[in-house]
Amino acid sequence: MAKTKVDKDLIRELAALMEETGLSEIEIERDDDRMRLVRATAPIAPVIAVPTAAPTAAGAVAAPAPAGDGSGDLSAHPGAVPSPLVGTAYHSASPDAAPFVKVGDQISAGQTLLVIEAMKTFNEIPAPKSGVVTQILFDNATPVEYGDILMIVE
Amino acid sequence: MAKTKVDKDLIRELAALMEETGLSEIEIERDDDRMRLVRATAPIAPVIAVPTAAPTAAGAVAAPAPAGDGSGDLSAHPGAVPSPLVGTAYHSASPDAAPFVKVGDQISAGQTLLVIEAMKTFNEIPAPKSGVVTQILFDNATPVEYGDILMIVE
Amino acid sequence: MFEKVLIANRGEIALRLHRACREMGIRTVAIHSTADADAMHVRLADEAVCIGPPPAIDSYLNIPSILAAAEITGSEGIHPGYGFLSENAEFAHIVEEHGYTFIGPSEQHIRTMGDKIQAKQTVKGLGIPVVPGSDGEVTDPEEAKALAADMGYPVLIKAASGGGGRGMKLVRRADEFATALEACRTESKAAFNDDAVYLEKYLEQPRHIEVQVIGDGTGKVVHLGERDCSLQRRNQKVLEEAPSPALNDAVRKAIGQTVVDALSKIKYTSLGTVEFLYENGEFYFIEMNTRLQVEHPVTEAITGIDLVREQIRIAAGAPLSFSQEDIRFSGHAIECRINAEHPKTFVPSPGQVGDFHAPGGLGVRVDSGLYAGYRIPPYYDSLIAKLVVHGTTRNDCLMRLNRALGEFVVDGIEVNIPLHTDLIQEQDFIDGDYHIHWLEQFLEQQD
Amino acid sequence: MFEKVLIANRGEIALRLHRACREMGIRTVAIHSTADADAMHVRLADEAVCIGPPPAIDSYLNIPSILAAAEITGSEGIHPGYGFLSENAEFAHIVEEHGYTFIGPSEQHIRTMGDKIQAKQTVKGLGIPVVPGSDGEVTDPEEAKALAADMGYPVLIKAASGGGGRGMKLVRRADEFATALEACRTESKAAFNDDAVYLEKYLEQPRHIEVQVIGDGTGKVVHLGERDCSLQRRNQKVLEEAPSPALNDAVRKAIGQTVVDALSKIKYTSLGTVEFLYENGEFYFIEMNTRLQVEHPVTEAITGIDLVREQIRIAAGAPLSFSQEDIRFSGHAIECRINAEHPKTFVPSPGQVGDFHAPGGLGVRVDSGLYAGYRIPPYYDSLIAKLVVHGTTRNDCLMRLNRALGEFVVDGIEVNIPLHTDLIQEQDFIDGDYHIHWLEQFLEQQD
Repeated sequence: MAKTKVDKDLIRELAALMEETGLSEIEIERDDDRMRLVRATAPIAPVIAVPTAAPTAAGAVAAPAPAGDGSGDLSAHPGAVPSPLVGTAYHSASPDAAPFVKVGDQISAGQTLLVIEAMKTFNEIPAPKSGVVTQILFDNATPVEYGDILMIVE
Repeated sequence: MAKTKVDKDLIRELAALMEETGLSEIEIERDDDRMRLVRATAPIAPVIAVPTAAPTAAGAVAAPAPAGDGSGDLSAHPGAVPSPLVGTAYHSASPDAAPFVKVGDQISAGQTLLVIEAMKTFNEIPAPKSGVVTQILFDNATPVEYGDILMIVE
Repeated sequence: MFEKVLIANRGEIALRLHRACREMGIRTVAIHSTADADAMHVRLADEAVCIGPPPAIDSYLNIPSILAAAEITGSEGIHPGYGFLSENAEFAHIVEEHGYTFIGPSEQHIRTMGDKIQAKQTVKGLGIPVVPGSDGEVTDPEEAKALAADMGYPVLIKAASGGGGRGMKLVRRADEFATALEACRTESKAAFNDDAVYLEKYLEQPRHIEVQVIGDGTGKVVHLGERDCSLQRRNQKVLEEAPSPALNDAVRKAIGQTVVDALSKIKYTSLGTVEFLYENGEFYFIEMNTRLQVEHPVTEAITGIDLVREQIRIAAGAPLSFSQEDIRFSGHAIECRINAEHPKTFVPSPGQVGDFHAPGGLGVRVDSGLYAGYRIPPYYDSLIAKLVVHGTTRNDCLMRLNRALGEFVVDGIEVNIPLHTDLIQEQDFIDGDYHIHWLEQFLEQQD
Repeated sequence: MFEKVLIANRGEIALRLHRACREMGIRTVAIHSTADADAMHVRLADEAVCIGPPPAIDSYLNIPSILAAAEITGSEGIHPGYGFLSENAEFAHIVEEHGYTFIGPSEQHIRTMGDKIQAKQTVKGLGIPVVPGSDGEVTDPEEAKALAADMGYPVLIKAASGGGGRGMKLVRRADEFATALEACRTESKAAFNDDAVYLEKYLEQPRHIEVQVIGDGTGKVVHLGERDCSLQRRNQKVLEEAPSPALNDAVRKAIGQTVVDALSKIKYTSLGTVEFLYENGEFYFIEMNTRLQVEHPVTEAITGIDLVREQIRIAAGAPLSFSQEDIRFSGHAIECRINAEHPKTFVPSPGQVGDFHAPGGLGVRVDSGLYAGYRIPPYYDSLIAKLVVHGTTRNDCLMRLNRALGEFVVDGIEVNIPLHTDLIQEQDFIDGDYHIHWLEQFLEQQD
């Protein structure tokens, strides 16, 4: 678009028109010309008013341990294995036993990845798919909440 | 983009249509022409949270009478004469007397424009400047609040 | 006293429980579904545990998950609130069996009162009045007349095998029995292949009046007066008040004493409510709720007693901190249930709250987990706030309630505040002259 | 009763007055400066009149404008609230002269109590204890010793012409008079060219305790107990409680009776507060406030009486609706004044409020004209909310207050909520062991 061809009066007119009509964007395309005008949708603060003074101890207790900080970001990970229940998660069937899986293990769908104890019952958590365990996101014998990401299988 | 080719009436019509229908975006493409209009995702509640359930009788009583509705818009008018006090405004010094001024009168600064009665005292309101009375915005013997626009002198 | 209590509920009652605990120096554990991660009680609790997905069956009704949450947080007591697992005897049993304290009545009392037939038999045996009826089948019009004369007209003839309103006949005078009894038996035979019918007293326009009690398990039981909850829509209470405009002091004292005597015999523990229908000066037992109730704040308002605090104290093994003589009723209180629903159509209205501004000032209490910007999840019930107003007299209370409703702002969703505003302007309501069908009749007239 | 009342004030107290009127069926007229057009009480009032620009002298203190507003709205009563014109006898006079009812004490009582010297003489004559002192000049050490023995040590020698803390000497023992009296006379002569000195009892760590009274002008006066307002900063009350942790029932009754007897003699009308310093079991009159006070809600909480309602009733000519025997004190109440100011530096913080969320639940009252998005104007005082908490015992009240402060959200501006949170964790405060200098000493230690 040749500089000389920019019609500043047109821009002014359109801007006035946007003001008048309350429009926030105008885009006009003709032949090889294209013009797009945007008017800032004002500094409207978000409606969501969170009670920020509220004590934020909430959720502190059952955060998954080591890589726990990253679990929030990992929840959308395609290989994420979320906890299907609340309880205490274990790497192995008993203190003396070997862990069910280690990082780097090739596993198959349905294979037990860990156990979660709730109400004196040990619940075996199976692999949702086959793949390689790339991350283990909880410490042995620590509490997990529903939805916490326990492992990544890729 | 040739100036003459932008159809501003069309933009106005479409904007009105968007307002009416609540649409936030319209894009029209025809032959080689393309036009796109965006209206800010609108009914974003303003941050100012007004207690809307509050009875809104407030302010009803002392609204200036005839052209009262316009007084809000006129407050920024360079010729606006705001009420310097709360009370009852009169066009003339007594019921039988002629009004101090009429629309169209040429007046000089300091000339009495009206009286406002408060606590049995009649306060003469002088013209802030010379000019022509173009609007009288209160009915005779009606209450006015502080700041109500009483007249326009241009 | 407990060090830490797990609150096995959500919404305004979870917040109510949290507040009581916080004021007692007890640490709180909020459990919540993924839909309630942003809830006020979750934000305020000392600890929070996500126990499942939005459906209540997978979260707030999921006993193993709740116990697992108690386990990983080291909670000592579990408060079930109302609804959900609060009247689930099995839950109370499991909680206790796992070494936690169930903050509520004994498993046995929950179980007994949870079975309608067993409850009626039990309380009748304890001396609480129930709806009179024939003990069994009635075949002879003369026998029916004799029974009806005892219980008073009108009387309902009901098919023993009936249900859903079928196989019933209303009898208003003795001379109607001759034909009515036979007709009902015939219909019943045709409809249910069983001609057995029985009699029950029929209440035409009863009030719903319930007596609040609390016991500490030693046989000491105190009543805290009644609540009138007659304003109902589809069996859901809409507005409750205490005291009832229909009772005088003598009647209040008498029914209170009857209930106290009965529940003392079984050494009732914790809070409980005995619900009655009340008509022509007589009380008829409906059911007993073995839990804290939604409308408990009206009782708190007129007695000055923190019911939840007392309930927690008792669960921790403390004796009742007051006797019947200590109870003073002061003034009048009304609770409006504020629901996220259209005030005319009653269609639920979940979604994001815009502005939220609760009324304040003297005599006004608001229990609500709402805040500006909070998103009300669509999975649970529509109760979002309780407005409780106290005044020296019923009239003062009504004037104050009207003022407070006018100040209440909940934007972005539909709420039933206009319904309450309309209700309290109705002459019948102002006169205290209403019964359990009144609200539905009022609503029909509105259309 | 009044049909319409003009509320000659702003902020939380204007809202408080509006609420009382609304609950009595009285129409309200809000007056406001241009700066307060968006204020809550203006929005809620039945009518609103803008009476002037932001400076109080041109609006809330502008008597002609306020009367003009009363005139154009046809108001019958004018309530002055506190501050502004509430203790201006001339205003009361003009209001009455123009045919409106001044909702407050008589012009004469306002005038008398507004003059410190006249007030002290008056109440002393009525039997209220004042700070003891010599009646006039003292020159002889032996005379001084005799006087001091009567009033009790320590004693202050004060220059008759002195001021600003100069020309004063503290005497703790009789044997100090010999030199102290002469020294003070000499200094006084040098500083003020006047060697006259007098004696006054010196209070070292007194509490500020005030007695709330109400009279209906017939000579019937009732006291509603005391408030302890010792927590002050620069003579501004910060937190008030009732009852005072320092008084027992016998003392409360005695000082209450003394005040009632005194004010009955002058047939005191409306609300009033007699302020005392209290030390070692003795009360010493400071001043009498002839108006509703900021901290009146703590008295409402423990008595269940709506003071503003009663004040309006009396102004309308009704007799007191209760007698001294009817007054029951129940539980404990604390009010925290929430100010728009930095909690450490006390720099005022006007501006736009972001989120606003008031605490709720049992025993919590919030009086505030704030709402999310409201812009606090910079022209007036910084009090933006009063949090009033009631509990069965002082300890329950403190626990509840702590809970409520933790729920209180006021964003966008600085507020002194953290100061209150800190204060109520202090052992001295928890023990009720504080006096009028305690808060400033506490604040100094914080730095």
